Amino acid sequence: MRYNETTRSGGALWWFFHRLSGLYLAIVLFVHVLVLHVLMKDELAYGTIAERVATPLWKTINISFLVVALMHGLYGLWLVLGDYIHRQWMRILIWCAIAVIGLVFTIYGALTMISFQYGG
Amino acid sequence: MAMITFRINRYNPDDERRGHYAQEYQLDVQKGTTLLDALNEIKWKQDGTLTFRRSCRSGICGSCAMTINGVNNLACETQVLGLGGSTITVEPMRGYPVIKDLVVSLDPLVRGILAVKPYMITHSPPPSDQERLQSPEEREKIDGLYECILCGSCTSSCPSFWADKEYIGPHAFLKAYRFVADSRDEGSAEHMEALDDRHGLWRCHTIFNCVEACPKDLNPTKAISELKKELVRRKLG
Amino acid sequence: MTNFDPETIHDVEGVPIHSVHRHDVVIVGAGLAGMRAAYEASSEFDVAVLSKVFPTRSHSGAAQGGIAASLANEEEDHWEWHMFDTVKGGDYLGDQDIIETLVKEAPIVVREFEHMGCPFSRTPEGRIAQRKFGGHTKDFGKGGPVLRACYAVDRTGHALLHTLYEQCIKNEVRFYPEFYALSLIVRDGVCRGLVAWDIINGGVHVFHAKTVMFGTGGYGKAFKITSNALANTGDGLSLVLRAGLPLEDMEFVQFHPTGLYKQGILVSEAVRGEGGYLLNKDGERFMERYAPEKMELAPRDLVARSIQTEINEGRGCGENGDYVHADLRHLGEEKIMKLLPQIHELAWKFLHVDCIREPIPIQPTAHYSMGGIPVDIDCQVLADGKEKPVKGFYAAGECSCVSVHGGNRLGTNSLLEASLFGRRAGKSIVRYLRESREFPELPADAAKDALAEVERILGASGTETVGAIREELQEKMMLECGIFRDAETLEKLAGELRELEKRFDKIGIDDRSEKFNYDLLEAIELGHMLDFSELIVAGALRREESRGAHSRTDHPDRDDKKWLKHTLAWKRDGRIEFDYKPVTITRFQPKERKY
Amino acid sequence: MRVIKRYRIHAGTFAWILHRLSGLGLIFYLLLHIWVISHLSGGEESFDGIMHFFGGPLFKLMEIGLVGVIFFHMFNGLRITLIDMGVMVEKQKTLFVIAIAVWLSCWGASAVVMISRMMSATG
Ligand SMILES: Cc1cc2nc3c(=O)[nH]c(=O)nc-3n(C[C@H](O)[C@H](O)[C@H](O)COP(=O)(O)OP(=O)(O)OC[C@H]3O[C@@H](n4cnc5c(N)ncnc54)[C@H](O)[C@@H]3O)c2cc1C
Ligand code: HEM
Ligand code: SF4
Ligand code: F3S
Ligand code: FES
Repeated sequence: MRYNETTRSGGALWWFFHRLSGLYLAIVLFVHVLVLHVLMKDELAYGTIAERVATPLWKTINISFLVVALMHGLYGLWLVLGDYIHRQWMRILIWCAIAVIGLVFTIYGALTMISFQYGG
Repeated sequence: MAMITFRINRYNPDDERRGHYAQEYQLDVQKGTTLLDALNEIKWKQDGTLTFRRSCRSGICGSCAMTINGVNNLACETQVLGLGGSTITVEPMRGYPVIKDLVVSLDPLVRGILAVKPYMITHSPPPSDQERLQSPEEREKIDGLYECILCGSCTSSCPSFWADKEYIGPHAFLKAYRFVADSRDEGSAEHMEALDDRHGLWRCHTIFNCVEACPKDLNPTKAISELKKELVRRKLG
Repeated sequence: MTNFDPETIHDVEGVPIHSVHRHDVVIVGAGLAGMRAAYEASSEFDVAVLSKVFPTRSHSGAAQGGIAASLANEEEDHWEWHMFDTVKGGDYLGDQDIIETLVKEAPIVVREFEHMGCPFSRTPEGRIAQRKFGGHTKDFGKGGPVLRACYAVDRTGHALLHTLYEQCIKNEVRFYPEFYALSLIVRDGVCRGLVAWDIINGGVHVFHAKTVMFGTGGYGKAFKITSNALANTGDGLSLVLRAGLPLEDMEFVQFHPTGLYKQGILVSEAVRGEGGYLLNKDGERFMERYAPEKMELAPRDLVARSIQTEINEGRGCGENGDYVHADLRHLGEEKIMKLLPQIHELAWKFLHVDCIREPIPIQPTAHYSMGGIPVDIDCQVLADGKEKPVKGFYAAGECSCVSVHGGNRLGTNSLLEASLFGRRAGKSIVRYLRESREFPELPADAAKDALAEVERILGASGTETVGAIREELQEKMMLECGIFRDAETLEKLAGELRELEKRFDKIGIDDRSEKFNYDLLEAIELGHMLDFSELIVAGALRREESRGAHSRTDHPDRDDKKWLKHTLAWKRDGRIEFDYKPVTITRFQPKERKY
Repeated sequence: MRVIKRYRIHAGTFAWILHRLSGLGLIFYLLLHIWVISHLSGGEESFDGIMHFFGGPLFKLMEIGLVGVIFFHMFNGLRITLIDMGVMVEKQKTLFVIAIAVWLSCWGASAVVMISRMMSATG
C-alpha cells in the first residue's frame, strides 16, 4: 500500500479553515439568530429587513457571512461525500459540482446584497 | 456461580454459503472467570471448532480483542460476571475482514502502521558508549503513546474506517505521534507524510469511538488533534 | 535482496511449488531473541521471520520489570559485580566464560536499544533509569541491593519488543506472521531449512535457507500455574529433539514467587524491588526466617521455596491456605500509581483486588526455563551438546541454553540474554553467510514428517481429547515436578507421562478444516509438551541434589562433587539417553549460596 | 471475506451523526435561504409575498426546529474545535455533557421566547 501524491488531499488548510470559519459563523450566526429569529419583535417584513440590509456595515457582514458559510457548508458536504465515495472519477466530478454550486450561489447571493438599495 | 449464555457470532470460511451465524453455548461461570477463560472452556470441553486468537491472557499481547456486547475489548481482561446479564454476545471486531469465527485479518492494521514509518528516525549518529539524553519531562510526553499493544480495537470501532477501508486508522496515528512527540526523533515530517492524505488525518471526525474502545485507556483522539495542529503549523510555515 | 529464482527452487514432495520459499536466513520466533537477530542480519542479508503469533504478540512483551546492565547511571556498579550475582544466582551451574560476555556486553545492548528508540524511563539527568531487582547486589554480594535493572515503567518487555519490531520494519525484514514451524530439515549435520504451517490459510510451506535460527521461547505451559502465555508450549525444544539433537539442563524450571492467585499471571518482581512485603496469614514478614539480610529481595528460587514452605506448613492465607499476601499498602497511592501502575491494573482486572487498599493474593508460578537447546557462545546449536556445531543452525533466547543462568536465572537477566544472544546470533549468521554463498541442497522428502503429522491429526477421530490430556499433564507437572521434588514422585510421574503419551495416540479433534485451525495446533503443541516434559522429569530424577531452582526434598544439599555439570539429554527411538558436560569456572569458585 | 457491521453507538457517534445531519440540513437551508433573500431585490411585494408564505404557524414551528439545529451544530462544532485545540481532550465526556447542556438551554430559552411571541401574535 502506498500513500502517494495522487491521493493527497491538501486537507490541512481546509481543516484549519473549517475551524476558523466555524468560529466566525458561531459569532455571526448567534447574533443573526438572536436578532432575526428570537428577539425580533415584529413580523419579518420587507421594511424591517430591507432597512438593515442596506447599510454598508450590514452589507459587509452579510456578504462575508454568505461567502464563509457557503465555503464552510459546501466543504462540509464534500467531507461527508468524501467519506463514502472512493472512486477517483466520481470524486473529481463531485468536487467540480460542489465548486460550481459554490460559485453560482456566491455570485447570486452577493449580487442580491450589493445591488440592493432602500429608501435612498 | 451462574449459568451464562454465550452468543457467539460464527463464520466458517469453508462454508461461505452459510455466512455469519450465531451459536449459543452455556457455561457455569464463577467469580474471577474472564471471558477468555470461558471461551477456552467452551473450546476445550464443548466445541473444538470455536476459533479465536489468544496468547498472553494478561492483557498485554493484544491477541484477544473482540466485540463483546457490542463494544471492543480484550476477552482476557473482561470479567464475565462484571458484564452483568445472563447472555453475552461475542462477535469478531467490526470492519476487519473475518477469517474465521472471532478471528479477523490484521492486514488493515499493519498497512496503517507501515504508512507512518513506524520507527525512530534520526540523522545525527547516536553518542558512542552512551545513551541519548532525554529528560524525564521529555520522556513524559510519550506516556500514553508507547503503551499501544496493537490490538486493533480502536480502528475497528471507528466509523471513518467503516466507510473507508484504506483509512490509516487511529492506532497508526497514535504510533505516528509516539515518534513525533519523542524528543529524540528527527523525522517528524516523514512520519506525517502519509497523514496529509485523503485516507489520513482529515478523515477523522473526532468521534471518540477509538478512545472508548481502547482497552489500554490510551487516547488516540488526543494524538490525532496534536498531529492535525502540527500539520497545519507546518503548512502555514 | 531476494533469492527468488524459479529455476533453482527445488521440488518438495507434497508441497506446491509456490509454497516453497527461499531466504538466506529463516528465523523462527519474533520475540526479543528472534527479532534482535533479524535486525542484525537484515543489514546485509535477506531475512525471514516466522512466528506463530503476530510479532508484537510474542511473550517477551509481557516482561515488566527490567533488563539488567551495569550502566551505573544511578549509582556505582561494575560488570564484575553483575557477573558475581549471576554466577551465584545460578548456583554456580552457569558457564562463567559466557556469563562474562553477557555482563560485559550488557551495557552495549541496552544502549543500542535506546538508540533504536526504546522509551526507557529516565533519571533526572536524562539517562536510562535503573531499579533494584532480586539477587542484584553491590560489591560481590557484600553491599546491599544495587540499582541495575533498566526499565520502561513496568512495561520493559513491551517497550523493547515493539522497538525491535519497528526496527525490523525499517530494515525490511520479511515477516511471516502466524506461521507455525512443524519440523526442521537437518541432514548430515547441516541445517537446510524448515517446514511450517500457514495458520491463516492452511497448508504446509517449506522454507529453504542457508541458516535457520530458533528464538522460540519458553515452555511454561507445561505447568498448571504459569506466568507464560498460552503460546509458550516449547515447540522449538521438541523440534530440536525430533531432529536428533540434545537438550541441556531441562530439569531447571524457575518458579516465580509472585503469581496472581489461581491465574498464575505474573506480579512483577518490581513489587518486591520497590519495597513490597510478603506476609503470611499471621501478617508476619516470613522472609525474616529464610533470608534475614536480603528479605524480600532474595533471589526468586529462594523466595518461591519460602512461600511454598509457608503454604505447606499451614501458614498460607485463605480458606485453603494456598496463597500468601504481597502487601504494597505502605508504599502509598502515589508511589504505586507512578511506579507500578500495571501491577495495580493486573490485580484489579484479574482478581478485583485494589492493591492500594488490599494485599494481593499470590502463589508461586512456573516462569522460566533455564534449560534448552545447547549452543556455544556464538549461538551455534551443538549437535553433541558440547562442541560440534550443526552447520547453519542457531538458537538464542529462552529456548536456548548457553548457560548463563545456570540453575536459576536472576530477574532481568533473561531479557538481556534474549537480546544479547539474539544480537550475537545475528552477527555470527552474518559471518557465516559471508563465507557460504550456496544454499545447501534441499532433500525432496523434506516435508514428509510434517505432512504426516498434520494429516494424522487432522484425521484423528479417537475418543481422547487434547484438553483433558493437557490438563492432566499440567496438573501433574505442577504437583509432582514443581518447586519441591523427590525420587518417588518423579518416578511415578514418569510412568504417568508414558500413559498420557499412549492416550495422546488416541485423540480425536473437532475441527478438520485447514484455515485457522487452533484445534490442530493445540494438538501438535500437546505432542511437543509431552515430548520434552519427559526429559524434564527424567533429568530431575537423575540429578540427586538440590541446586538453584531444582529442589529435591530427598537430596536437600548441593553436591558439587557429583553434580557440578550440565545435563544433556537425547530422545532416541523413544528412549531417553543422557550425557553430561562440565561447567566452565573462571573467576568464582563455587561457594554455599546464602542470602 | 465479509465484515461485521454492528457496533454500539457511543455518545460520540451519536453527536457525529447529528452533526453531519445538521450540517447537511444547514447547507441546504442556506442555499434555500439565499434564494429567498434574493427576493429582496425583487422589491417589497415579491419579498413580502414569499415571507407571507413562510409566515404560517407550521413554518413558525419549523423555525424553532431550525434554531435548534443551528444551535446544535454550533455548540457541537465548538466542542469539536475545543478538542482540536487540545482543550479537555481527556475529559471528553464532561465536555460532551456541557455542550449538550448549553445547546439544550439556549434552544429552550429561544423556543420559549419564540413560542410566547407566536402566542401573543395569534392571541
Ligand atoms: C510474565 C513474564 C515476565 C517477565 N519479566 C521479565 C523481566 O522483567 N526481565 C527479564 O529479564 N525477563 C523477564 N521474563 C523472561 C523473558 O521475558 C523471556 O525469557 C524472554 O522474553 C524470552 O524471549 P524469547 O525471544 O526467547 O522468546 P519469546 O518472546 O517467548 O518469543 C517466542 C517466539 O517464538 C515463536 N514461536 C514459538 N514456537 C513457534 C513455532 N512452533 N512456530 C513459529 N513460531 C513459534 C512465538 O510466536 C514467539 O514469537 C519474563 C517472563 C514472563 C513470562
Ligand atoms: C451556516 C452555517 C453552517 C453550515 C451550513 C455548516 C455545515 C457543515 C457541514 C456540512 C459540515 C460537515 C459535517 C461532517 O463532516 O460531518 C460541517 C462541519 C463542521 N462545522 Fe459546520 N456548518 C455551519 C455552521 C457552523 C458553525 C456555526 C460552527 C461552529 C463552530 C461549525 C463548525 C463545524 C465544524 C467544526 C465542522 C467539522 C466537523 C467534522 O470535521 O466532522 N459549523 N459544517
Ligand atoms: S490504541 Fe488502544 S485500541 Fe488502538 S491498537 Fe493501541 S491499544 Fe489497541
Ligand atoms: S473513532 Fe475515528 S473518527 Fe477519529 S476520533 Fe477516533 S479516529
Ligand atoms: S490474550 Fe493477550 S491481550 Fe488477551
